[in-house]
Amino acid sequence: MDKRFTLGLWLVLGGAALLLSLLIQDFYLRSILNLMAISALLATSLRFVMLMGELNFALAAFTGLGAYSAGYLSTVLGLPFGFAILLAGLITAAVSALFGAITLRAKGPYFLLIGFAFSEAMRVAYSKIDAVGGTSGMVGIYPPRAFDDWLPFVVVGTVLLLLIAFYLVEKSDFGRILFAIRENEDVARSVGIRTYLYKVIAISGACFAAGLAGGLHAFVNQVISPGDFGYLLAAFALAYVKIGGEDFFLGPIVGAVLLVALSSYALGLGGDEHFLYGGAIIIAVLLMPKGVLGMLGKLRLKAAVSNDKVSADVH
Amino acid sequence: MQTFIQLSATALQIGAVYVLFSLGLTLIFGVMRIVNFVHGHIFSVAALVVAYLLPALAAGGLSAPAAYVLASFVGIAVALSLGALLYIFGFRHFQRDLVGSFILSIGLVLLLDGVLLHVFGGAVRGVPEIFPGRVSIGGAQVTIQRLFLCAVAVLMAVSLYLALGHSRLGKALRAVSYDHEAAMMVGIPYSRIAFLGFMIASLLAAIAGVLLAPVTIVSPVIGTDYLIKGFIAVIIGGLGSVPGAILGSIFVASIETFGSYYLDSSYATLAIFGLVIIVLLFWPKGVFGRG
Amino acid sequence: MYTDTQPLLRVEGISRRFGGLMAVKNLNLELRPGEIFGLIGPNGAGKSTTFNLISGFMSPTAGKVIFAGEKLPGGKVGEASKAGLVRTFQHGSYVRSMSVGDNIRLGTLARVAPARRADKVRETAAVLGLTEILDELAGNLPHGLQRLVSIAIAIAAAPKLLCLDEPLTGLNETEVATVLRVLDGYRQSMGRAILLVEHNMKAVMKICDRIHVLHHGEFLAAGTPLEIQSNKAVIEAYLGSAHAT
Amino acid sequence: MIIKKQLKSGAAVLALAGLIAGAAQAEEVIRLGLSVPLSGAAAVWGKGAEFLCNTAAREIREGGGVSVGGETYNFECLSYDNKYNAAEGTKVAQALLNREGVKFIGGSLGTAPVQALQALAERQDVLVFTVAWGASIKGVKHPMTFTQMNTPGEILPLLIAYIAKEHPEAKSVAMLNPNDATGKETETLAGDIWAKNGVDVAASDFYERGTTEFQPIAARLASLKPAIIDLGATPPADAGAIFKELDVLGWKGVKVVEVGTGADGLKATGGDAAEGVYMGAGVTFEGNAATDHQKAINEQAKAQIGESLNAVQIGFYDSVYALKAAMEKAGSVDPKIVAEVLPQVTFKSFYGEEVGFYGKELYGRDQQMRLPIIVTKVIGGTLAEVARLKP
Repeated sequence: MDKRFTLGLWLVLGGAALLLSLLIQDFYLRSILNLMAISALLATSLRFVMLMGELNFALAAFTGLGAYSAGYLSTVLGLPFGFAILLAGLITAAVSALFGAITLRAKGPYFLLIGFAFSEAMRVAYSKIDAVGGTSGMVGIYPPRAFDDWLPFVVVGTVLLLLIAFYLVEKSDFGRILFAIRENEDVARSVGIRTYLYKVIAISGACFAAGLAGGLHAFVNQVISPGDFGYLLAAFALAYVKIGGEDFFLGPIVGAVLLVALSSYALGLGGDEHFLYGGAIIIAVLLMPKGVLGMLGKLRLKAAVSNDKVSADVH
Repeated sequence: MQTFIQLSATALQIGAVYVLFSLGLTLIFGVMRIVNFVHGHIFSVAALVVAYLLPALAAGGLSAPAAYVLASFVGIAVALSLGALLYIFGFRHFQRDLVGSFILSIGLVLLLDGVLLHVFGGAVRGVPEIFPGRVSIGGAQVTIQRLFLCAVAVLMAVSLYLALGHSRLGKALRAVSYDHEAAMMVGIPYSRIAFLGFMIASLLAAIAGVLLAPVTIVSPVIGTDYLIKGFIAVIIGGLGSVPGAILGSIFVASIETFGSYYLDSSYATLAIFGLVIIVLLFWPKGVFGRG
Repeated sequence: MYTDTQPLLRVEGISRRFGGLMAVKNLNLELRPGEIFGLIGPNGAGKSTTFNLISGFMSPTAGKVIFAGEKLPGGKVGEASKAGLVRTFQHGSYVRSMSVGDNIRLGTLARVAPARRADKVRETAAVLGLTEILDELAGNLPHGLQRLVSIAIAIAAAPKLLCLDEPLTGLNETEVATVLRVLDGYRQSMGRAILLVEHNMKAVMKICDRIHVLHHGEFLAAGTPLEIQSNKAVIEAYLGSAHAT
Repeated sequence: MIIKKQLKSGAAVLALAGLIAGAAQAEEVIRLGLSVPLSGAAAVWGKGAEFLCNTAAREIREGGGVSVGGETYNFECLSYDNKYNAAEGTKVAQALLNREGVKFIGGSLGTAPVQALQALAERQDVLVFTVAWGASIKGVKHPMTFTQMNTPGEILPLLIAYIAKEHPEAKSVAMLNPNDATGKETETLAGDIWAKNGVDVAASDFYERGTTEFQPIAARLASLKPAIIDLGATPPADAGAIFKELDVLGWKGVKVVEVGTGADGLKATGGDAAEGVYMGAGVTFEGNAATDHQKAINEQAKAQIGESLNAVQIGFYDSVYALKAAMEKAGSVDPKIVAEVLPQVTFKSFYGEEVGFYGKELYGRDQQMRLPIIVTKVIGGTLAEVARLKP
């Protein structure tokens, strides 16, 4: 029952999101939908790495790398936009694998802190490279005119595909290994699993998605600047995961949708938008450590804590 | 040679501040195993309070040094109470929870950014020189102000080092950071030690804040730059290691100084980040980090 | 080429020094295919260190470990387990937030072909009598069953040598009986050897073919359970604690 | 679950937009969107801009509003925080143009976010005022964009010529700029112009915004022993800190912050070291140069944002009057028509003069406010106007 239900859930949610991307004509709502989809993907990528107990704060850097690669490939080298985005993802995956190989040798906060530092470094680096517009950023990253009306559909579609991929991997043996690494890495090692290798693969997989998200971001906004990819990007993604509920696959998605909707009002608050995000995160970690879905879960049914709760939660 | 002395002097001056920062970060990590991103805001608050009060007090007829000392005490007090608040209502519940505490601190960073902007406004505040004049050390020009700053920083570093080595509190702190369960078994009150560790760290940040107020640009966002450098210093030195923090700070300051002199300061910034990666290649846990 | 007539595991004069302290001093031992081998000794005798040295979680300061005819590189867990030497840990080696089934499957992931994993999980569960609770969350099980899960994970990895680090700690009489039955069953059905580090003397005497006694990191005695029980030195070392338990 | 949320937010957004739109109809309000930083390091600029836009709007309302074809309109300023980056700039643009349906951007600050704004605005024929300097933002490719303050293109030729004349003995300059769009823009121009005026450029460096320790930078600049140190687009507070360190190192010479916008930050961090600094975009409200009107508004500003007004912010006042003039001349509130008329109108700027637009020879379009270049200098601790150069 569980499996079939989950499948059904995917069809319903995914189908609806896709439908929405086609139906909505209002430009503002379209931009919000794009933003929600991309944010959801970033948050899911962040959570995927959290499955093995690491916090990938280099997410900002790799999203930026994806965005800039896509921008450069399409505007300078004139690659078709689908290809540019895909290639951007691959480049990001490769670089992140190297990054992970270096930083994941020590457990704990080193990976997190270096990720942070790395994001800041990349930000400075972009501003030094005139080929990508330096400090004023890259402009004119347009998708082909034909795609203009289809862009939301393309974005939502791509994001959905990646989300499904993440879901399947999480439910696979690979996912089991990530759990084992988080809770009891020695066990995994003692039965011959090469955990270090799996960690690196997990990072580059997650960053592949981040790279694609960056590419989509570039084409959706058509303008990117170094400032877009400061560590706050990762901080917000973290907020999405935390608000939605990190124990649930849908958590980051729900969190992204909620907070993006919320912040689109908060934009009117001027500088006070930070209050909103900061407050939301604090409230979440202090009052509802299991996020919105966790609260709903408590209300709905007293099912045991499990990462299959996804399915349990939504009927 | 002349240049070299000047630059070294500069590096030491900057490094002194980073030391105060990284000592706090490394102390908190050692005791509580958390990464505290709001540390920079404790610093900012102290600096802002000084920048706010000093002109008023001076106008009130106090002599500059007197006004400064008074303002500093207030600044430190405010910063410490902020620290206590953060600990009691926040981090106390996230001991040894790296991810959880980090998320909390990010939330607090965003919130406090907004708060500080509201309370103090975005405008840059000037703090008049307290100890005017300068001296020449081996041809290197150094202001009394900076000299004072260094002296205090070194004093703090040394006393903390000795305290950790010899005082009972120090022993407890070390025991806790080495193995908190064992420490609790032998009757060390972990939660109290953790609180003390957190407050000592906050004190260091606050002191750095009041010391820097007269020599730098005081605005609500000032903390971030120092925080980043401080973290890089502890990563290089090894989280939880006091000598590591000190050497890391000096290292970062030197790269920054010599880098911006011989290259250009934005490349120096890049160089610092680059070197961190290289250091991690050879010492995955930092130079003085233990398993 | 390794044949079953040779010893499965040969430890040649390994030592391990921690600063000033010699945790294990020039230890030799041989373990034959298919036997259950007990490694005992009072607290601080260096059992766990020896265990870590053999399983590659620690590298020896001297000596070497030869497993199935091949020398194991010290301190390389991957190599040891790849060769078929799989261990458990004192404090429950399983994943709380996964089902029993997934836990056992974890064991198969490195050493069993994907196609055979499902069967392997079923077999293992059958041998350990966990079939009924495959979907339970390991974290919610009683201590005894969690111990069994830890062992199941190791067994599922189809080891040539199964190394158990105090698998009976904190189990009651009946649970101990179960684990012993399981281990015996495992040996019968799979004909594989077991290296057992354990405090529970009665259990060790009951199940082991041969026993090796350590004291202060050094060899004290070796022999069959009967020989050991009557060994003066051993009894002194334990101050009769062997009989107490 | 996702869908519900989206519909919710969507519906709400629509409702909100509808509400405002409805209100707008009722009292003939023209809403001017502002895309400015309201948080972070540049928050004070954004807040000042917001303040001046509102001030101008209030004055016009009190003065009887904008009369277009018998109808009377009033302005209303709507400022969103673009956080100085393109991503947020896009969000702001989306919200202003597609949610609030704004047709006129009263002002926008920050090259990256402004580029994002332009990308969207030009497709919808929205008129954009900006203080951003990036050359990429100006020119014939951007028929709907107008620049509301002096940019390096206007300031540098006159200012540098003036300084070269004042200090004929100074023959070498060392330049430093922040590593951002404005810095790059200024640096490229200044280099040539100094050379043209017979001053050779010893070095030209960049530093990261947000830097707090300026000793190394100062040490390098001083080591070049230049007669002039030109901090280009360095923000006043940073410039002050740098001059202070230079003073410690014993450097003496001509101090220039070409597009320095205000003396407060400079004095705040520079103290006595700020003495003698030339600025090309500074505004002073001291002495008899300033009108009562300027002084009055500046006092209000100080009370509200804690700093006296600077040239960047003043642009947000002038743009409102420029729009008023253009709308009344065109007899229309259609942005396309207004944009066509704008270059021909003149209006009374905050600086006192009646000014129009120019810039054809430099940018190919008359899209630049013809504002006076005010050369200011810190004398005796206060900022004094030493020359007012007519472009």
